[in-house]
Amino acid sequence: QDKPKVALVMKSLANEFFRTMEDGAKAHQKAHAAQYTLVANGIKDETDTAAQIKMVEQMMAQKINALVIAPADSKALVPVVKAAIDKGILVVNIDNQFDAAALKEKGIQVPFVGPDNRAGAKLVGDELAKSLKAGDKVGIIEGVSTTFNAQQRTLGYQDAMKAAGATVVGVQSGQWEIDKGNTVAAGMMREHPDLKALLAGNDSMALGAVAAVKAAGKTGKVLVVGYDNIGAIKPMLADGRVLATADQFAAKQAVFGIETALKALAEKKPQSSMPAEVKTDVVLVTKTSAK
Amino acid sequence: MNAGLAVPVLSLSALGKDYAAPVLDDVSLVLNAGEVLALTGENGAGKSTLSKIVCGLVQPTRGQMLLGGVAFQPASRRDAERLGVRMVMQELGLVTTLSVAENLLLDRLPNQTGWIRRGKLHKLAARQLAKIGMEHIDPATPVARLGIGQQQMVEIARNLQDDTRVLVLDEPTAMLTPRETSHLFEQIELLKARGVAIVYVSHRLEELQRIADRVAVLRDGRLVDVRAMAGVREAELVQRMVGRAVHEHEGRDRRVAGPVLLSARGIGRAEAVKDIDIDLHAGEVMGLAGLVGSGRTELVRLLFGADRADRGEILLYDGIAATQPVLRVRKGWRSPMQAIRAGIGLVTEDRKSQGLLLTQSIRVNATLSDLGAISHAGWLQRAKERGIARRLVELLRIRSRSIEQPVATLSGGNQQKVVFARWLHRECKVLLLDEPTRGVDVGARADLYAELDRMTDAGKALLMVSSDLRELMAMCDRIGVMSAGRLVAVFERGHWSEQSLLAAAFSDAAGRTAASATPTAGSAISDSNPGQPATADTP
Amino acid sequence: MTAAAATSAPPSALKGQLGTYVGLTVVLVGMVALFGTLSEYFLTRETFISIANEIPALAVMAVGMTFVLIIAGIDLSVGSVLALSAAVTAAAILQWKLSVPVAAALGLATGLVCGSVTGAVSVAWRLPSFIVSLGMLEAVRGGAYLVTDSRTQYVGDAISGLAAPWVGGISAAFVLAVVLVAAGQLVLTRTVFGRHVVGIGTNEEAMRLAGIDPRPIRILVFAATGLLAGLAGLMQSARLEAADPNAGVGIELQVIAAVVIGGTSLMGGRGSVVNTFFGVLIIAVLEAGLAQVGASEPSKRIITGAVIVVAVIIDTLRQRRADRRLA
Amino acid sequence: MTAAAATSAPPSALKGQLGTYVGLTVVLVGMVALFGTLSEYFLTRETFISIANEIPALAVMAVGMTFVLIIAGIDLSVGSVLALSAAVTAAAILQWKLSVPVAAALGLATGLVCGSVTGAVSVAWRLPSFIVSLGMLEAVRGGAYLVTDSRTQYVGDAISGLAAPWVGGISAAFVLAVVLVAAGQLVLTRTVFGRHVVGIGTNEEAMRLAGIDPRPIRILVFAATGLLAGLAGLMQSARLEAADPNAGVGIELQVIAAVVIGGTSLMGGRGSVVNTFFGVLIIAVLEAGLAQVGASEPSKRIITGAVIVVAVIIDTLRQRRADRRLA
Ligand SMILES: Nc1ncnc2c1ncn2[C@@H]1O[C@H](COP(=O)(O)OP(=O)(O)OP(=O)(O)O)[C@@H](O)[C@H]1O
Ligand SMILES: Nc1ncnc2c1ncn2[C@@H]1O[C@H](COP(=O)(O)OP(=O)(O)OP(=O)(O)O)[C@@H](O)[C@H]1O
Ligand SMILES: [Mg+2]
Ligand SMILES: [Mg+2]
Repeated sequence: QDKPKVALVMKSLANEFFRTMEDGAKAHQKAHAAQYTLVANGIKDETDTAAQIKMVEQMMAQKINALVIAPADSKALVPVVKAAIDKGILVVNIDNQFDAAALKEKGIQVPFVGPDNRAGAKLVGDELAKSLKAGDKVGIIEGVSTTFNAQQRTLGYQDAMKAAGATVVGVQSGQWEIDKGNTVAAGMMREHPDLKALLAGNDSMALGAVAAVKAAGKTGKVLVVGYDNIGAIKPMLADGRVLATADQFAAKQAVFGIETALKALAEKKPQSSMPAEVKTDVVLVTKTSAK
Repeated sequence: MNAGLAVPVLSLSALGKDYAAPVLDDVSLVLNAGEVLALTGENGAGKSTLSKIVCGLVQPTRGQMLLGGVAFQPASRRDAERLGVRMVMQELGLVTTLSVAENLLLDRLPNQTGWIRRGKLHKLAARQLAKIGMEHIDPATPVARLGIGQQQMVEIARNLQDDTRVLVLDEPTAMLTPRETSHLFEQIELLKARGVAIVYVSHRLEELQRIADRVAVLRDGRLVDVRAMAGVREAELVQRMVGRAVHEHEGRDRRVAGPVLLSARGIGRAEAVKDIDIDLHAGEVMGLAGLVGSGRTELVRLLFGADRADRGEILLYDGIAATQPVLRVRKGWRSPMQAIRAGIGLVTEDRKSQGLLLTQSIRVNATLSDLGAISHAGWLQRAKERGIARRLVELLRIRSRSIEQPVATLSGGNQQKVVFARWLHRECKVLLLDEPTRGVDVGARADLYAELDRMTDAGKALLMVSSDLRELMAMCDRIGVMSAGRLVAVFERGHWSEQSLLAAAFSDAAGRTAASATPTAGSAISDSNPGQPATADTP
Repeated sequence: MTAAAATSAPPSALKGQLGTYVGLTVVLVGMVALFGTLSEYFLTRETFISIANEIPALAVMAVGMTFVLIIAGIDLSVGSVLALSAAVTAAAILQWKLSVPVAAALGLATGLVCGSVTGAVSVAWRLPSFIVSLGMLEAVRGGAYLVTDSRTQYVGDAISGLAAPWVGGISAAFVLAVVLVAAGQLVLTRTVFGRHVVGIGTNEEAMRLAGIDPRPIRILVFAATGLLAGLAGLMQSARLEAADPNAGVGIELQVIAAVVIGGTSLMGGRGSVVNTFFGVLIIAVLEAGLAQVGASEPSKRIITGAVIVVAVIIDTLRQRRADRRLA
Repeated sequence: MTAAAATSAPPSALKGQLGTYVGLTVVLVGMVALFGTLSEYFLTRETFISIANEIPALAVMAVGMTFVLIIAGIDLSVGSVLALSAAVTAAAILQWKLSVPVAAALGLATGLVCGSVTGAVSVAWRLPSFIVSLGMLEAVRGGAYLVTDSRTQYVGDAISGLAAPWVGGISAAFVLAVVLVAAGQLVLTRTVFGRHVVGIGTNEEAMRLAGIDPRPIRILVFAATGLLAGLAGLMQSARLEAADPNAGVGIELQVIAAVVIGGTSLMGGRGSVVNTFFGVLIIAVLEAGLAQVGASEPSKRIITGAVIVVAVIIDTLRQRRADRRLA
């Protein structure tokens, strides 16, 4: 019998997080080349749900045995995933959890392997809170507001700030981008000259915020935190321009998903009897914890 | 004439139009059923403006109009057409991507609930085309495939409608040769007989004699004369129009031709130009006659490199000892740039789409072909540029508010002068002129001819395409005649007559043998010795 | 002069017209063959059915865009309109509890209104449609965020009918798209309206002088394009069973690329809806093929860019050769 | 015929030329006043300095795009070129260990090459620049992913010099942008090259028959635009101290919007670099103002869309009134 064929469908591969995820998966496949073959794909634009659906359909045409997917949208991908399951493909959900109600309506069950973004953001927020006093003003730079992860991270930040008694003076979208993040950060600092911290939904926007803080001559006065622990953030952590970020172990995310799928394939388990949820780690990264 | 008692079809009283300055003032005129009123005057006198007012394209600033005794204030061309007032405009307004048939019936395409009935469309169009002797054109041909002369005919055909009461023709024959002109005149006679009132604008005074009942002369926007045509002498008209005497060129001697400057051997492109040999000599003007679509424009475009030839060669001589060519280009020039560098210039027939930057000023347009002369290290020398532009405007009497006026707002004849001015600004050894006097008035034409004389005196070679045989006969030392893409005859000055030129022009490919059998006095039939770079027909 | 060939050839010139498809067919067949060798499963029924079911939204928008480009306009707002129409449909079903047909009609009406606004504003103030539709791109996207509260609205299979497989796995949406392509081509070449559209794109002034008011025609073209973008929104939400506020971001460039690959000029006056459909197919096959092969993101981008340009080059060269033969 | 007024009026017409800025100035002042009332901190030195330091990248790309639109072309690839140039500079510093000036030169050269390719391909096969630059948009973005390995490259303050505050908090980049705007305007109105550019955009065939080869000029315009996009890439990475492979996604529409708001026609033949700069200011003030007052995402979109259209309407109406006075 042929080796099983696993498809990994991610969000934008132009995003460092998913690139790392892809690299991890490819390395894993190389190490286990005898056990399975891998087709990895990502969409061009992180929010282009329709493109991701097309990708899943093309994977079905490729007669894959298992699908590991980081859905661009937690609801809109459900119908196509149902179609895949109906064809006998095992589906594992990573990174961004499918909407429970939508899954239920379709009468399917998809195991989720991934981190809890809200909890991760809360970790980062709590770390920041140590440097804040009650009543301090902070701003949140959100990713693309319509995405689940962006919303979860914002919620996590808000949880932490509420607990610390800090005032969130604004939530604005930096579209996950360094330049947009920069513009928004600059605007918030102008409007609130006494702003104490900026909480960015990802590290790219945190980089933009750092540049804005520098341009405003407030380095050290306005604290910045990010999320994802990308390579470019490391020197910033080291010199304190970024206080903290979160690491979701991108490289392992897909691997966990693939292993879950391979295991079920090996055991010939049907979709319905796969585990419901496997939460993966999110850890706080600070100057001290970063190597 | 015969309008005696009846109410005039159209009467204008005290019409006026201002742009930045008044261009038309206090024009009062009546137009009777079944008459042709010639409207003439210098370039920029206001003829087109007046015509456009009548047809609803321009709103007058002052004055009234009555159509059949009723107040007439068309707000648009459509308004006027609904009341039977139509116009053939000076500038072509066809939709080049649509077919001839679709253009002819653009605003009333035969249809059934929106779906075009092609059969009927083509039948109606064919009937319309037949009226002006264009039955050989397939109504399904896209207009872009037609030469500009044929386009003009389509434009005319479009306006030959049964319900017309007033028809304004604004220089309809500027691009037409005698054959097409006579078709048009037949139609005009028919319309006249039906009682249509016709306004006929033209700079070709001999036509006016043939077709008009009365003549009106505009000068600087004012009506200076209206009289019966019968018995009016041309010189008188010119005097009224221009306000000065214009001297005739007709009976001149042949210029002394110098050595050959440019010759083409077996030059050709597809079916449009078929293996033509031609020599242009320093100090003389060669003419090119032929019917619309005979390939004259195509030929000069090849000589200029505007199109690429697919066979033959072009030879360029230094103009001193015409034995060895200094340049020999197979299959013609690669581009106009190459030709211009070699000292060749072209005044195009289609000023609007190939000659002018319409939205730009006279200054920009006039100096375009030689910016090197008005720049230093890439920077424009504005004072120098303005000086040159002003000089050219004066020299050619281009009627304008200032050199900054956009050429789009100049009158047709003045636009033509701007195109010509460009090649006065840039020195060239060989100048190709394609319908250079299209729409240019008598006075200005004389100025232009004087410039051409100055050029030949300076040893330049000129090739002039014109649909106006009189003009060719007045200006040229030799006249070549083209028919169906071939140069069928070349006549020396003194050996031609209107009849012989026309006869050659009508001899198409089939009748070519006849033409070459009787080359009247034409010395060299072009393809008699192909491929030989000698000066076969030096005088 | 192929313009004329493509847009106004009489039925008798059918052979010549088929000729205009050769260039694009070559590109298409070449791509299919290439992917066929690269992936063992590419040349299967599943692949073709899935491609067929993926293209309707792109195809119907491209039909409208063809008309827009022919009148020398451009409509950058189609992606946003798609999203807003889908959002309105979803809101009508989920929040206002309307029946599916009524909700769908509301979605289509939304598209129609958006398109009409673009057209009317650009006609009323004589503004370039580029800038008006760019403004609409932003504003309508904002509207889609408002209506959905920036969250994907899950509708469920109430509206999935349009995308459901029909005879032989083909969806109703695909059939509808093909019908609209055919209808578009007929309207363009055989109706008074179509001829006026071509005329306005070639020489608006001449049309006005001939007594044809270009303004209602312009508005109508934009309105129809809006309506078709609305339809694309329905088609997409039928597939997603959800309305995504970010649906169709950036799709305007894809739509325009399809139309231009199909030989329609951005300068107006020439174009063919059938050729546009070829452009849509080329884009869809490319996307599907690259996904099946699992190309890396950078190579996907580079290949896509190259194919777009090469397709147009091949088509242009073929057209020029044909022109030369004619001349 | 403001074309003539804006592009080629002699110095004597300076008053008329100032007049052409009135419409845009009104929009700009109106916006500043509005944001001033909405936010107590908007009318401060900090705001203006930070806006001044945010615009150089947009401004220099807009200078190039003005020329591109005047020759009736379009360049959609500027955003990708920006990213690739920044990526190459970063790679040169970080991986190839080159000195900063050499790395910067390499980045600029990258932009120049990209622009030249766009120009040369569209000239060689006579393709619409829309489609060629769309292909480049994809392919060059792919290149940026390759060079950066799809990861944001942190460069550090080695390259921050260009963006560092100078006299009065203004950066060298801003000064450079203003100088380039002025130079662009002079080149457009006072040089042979500028005359050729305007002529080609007005009537290319007439230019060819007047002996001016449009091809090298077209290529040069695209090459210069590429170079300027490369410079924008340097400016952006100097400001952010990092090279982001996704930098400048979608910025082409913003650049074109700035140019069109400045009254340059998409149909070619008319335009003014100085007016483009007004367009850039309007867009920058709008973005900064909306961020400062903390508008919600949907309202940001809706307001941005509306402002773009209204700015063009106001400017157009003013121009028409001026034209009527002239006529
Ligand atoms: N739109 C306009 N704006 C300003 N001036 C104009 C405009 N249209 C025409 N003119 C001016 O009006 C005058 C009359 O022009 P008109 O076209 O009526 O002349 P014409 O007698 O037809 O000349 P021609 O014999 O050259 O065709 C010219 O000086 C022309 O420059
Ligand atoms: N693009 C084209 N495709 C096909 N035939 C053409 C094309 N252009 C011109 N022709 C044909 O070539 C022939 C020569 O046209 P050309 O314009 O050179 O003639 P001409 O003697 O200058 O007459 P005109 O007065 O029309 O300018 C005509 O029959 C014309 O219809
Ligand atoms: Mg006139
Ligand atoms: Mg001719």
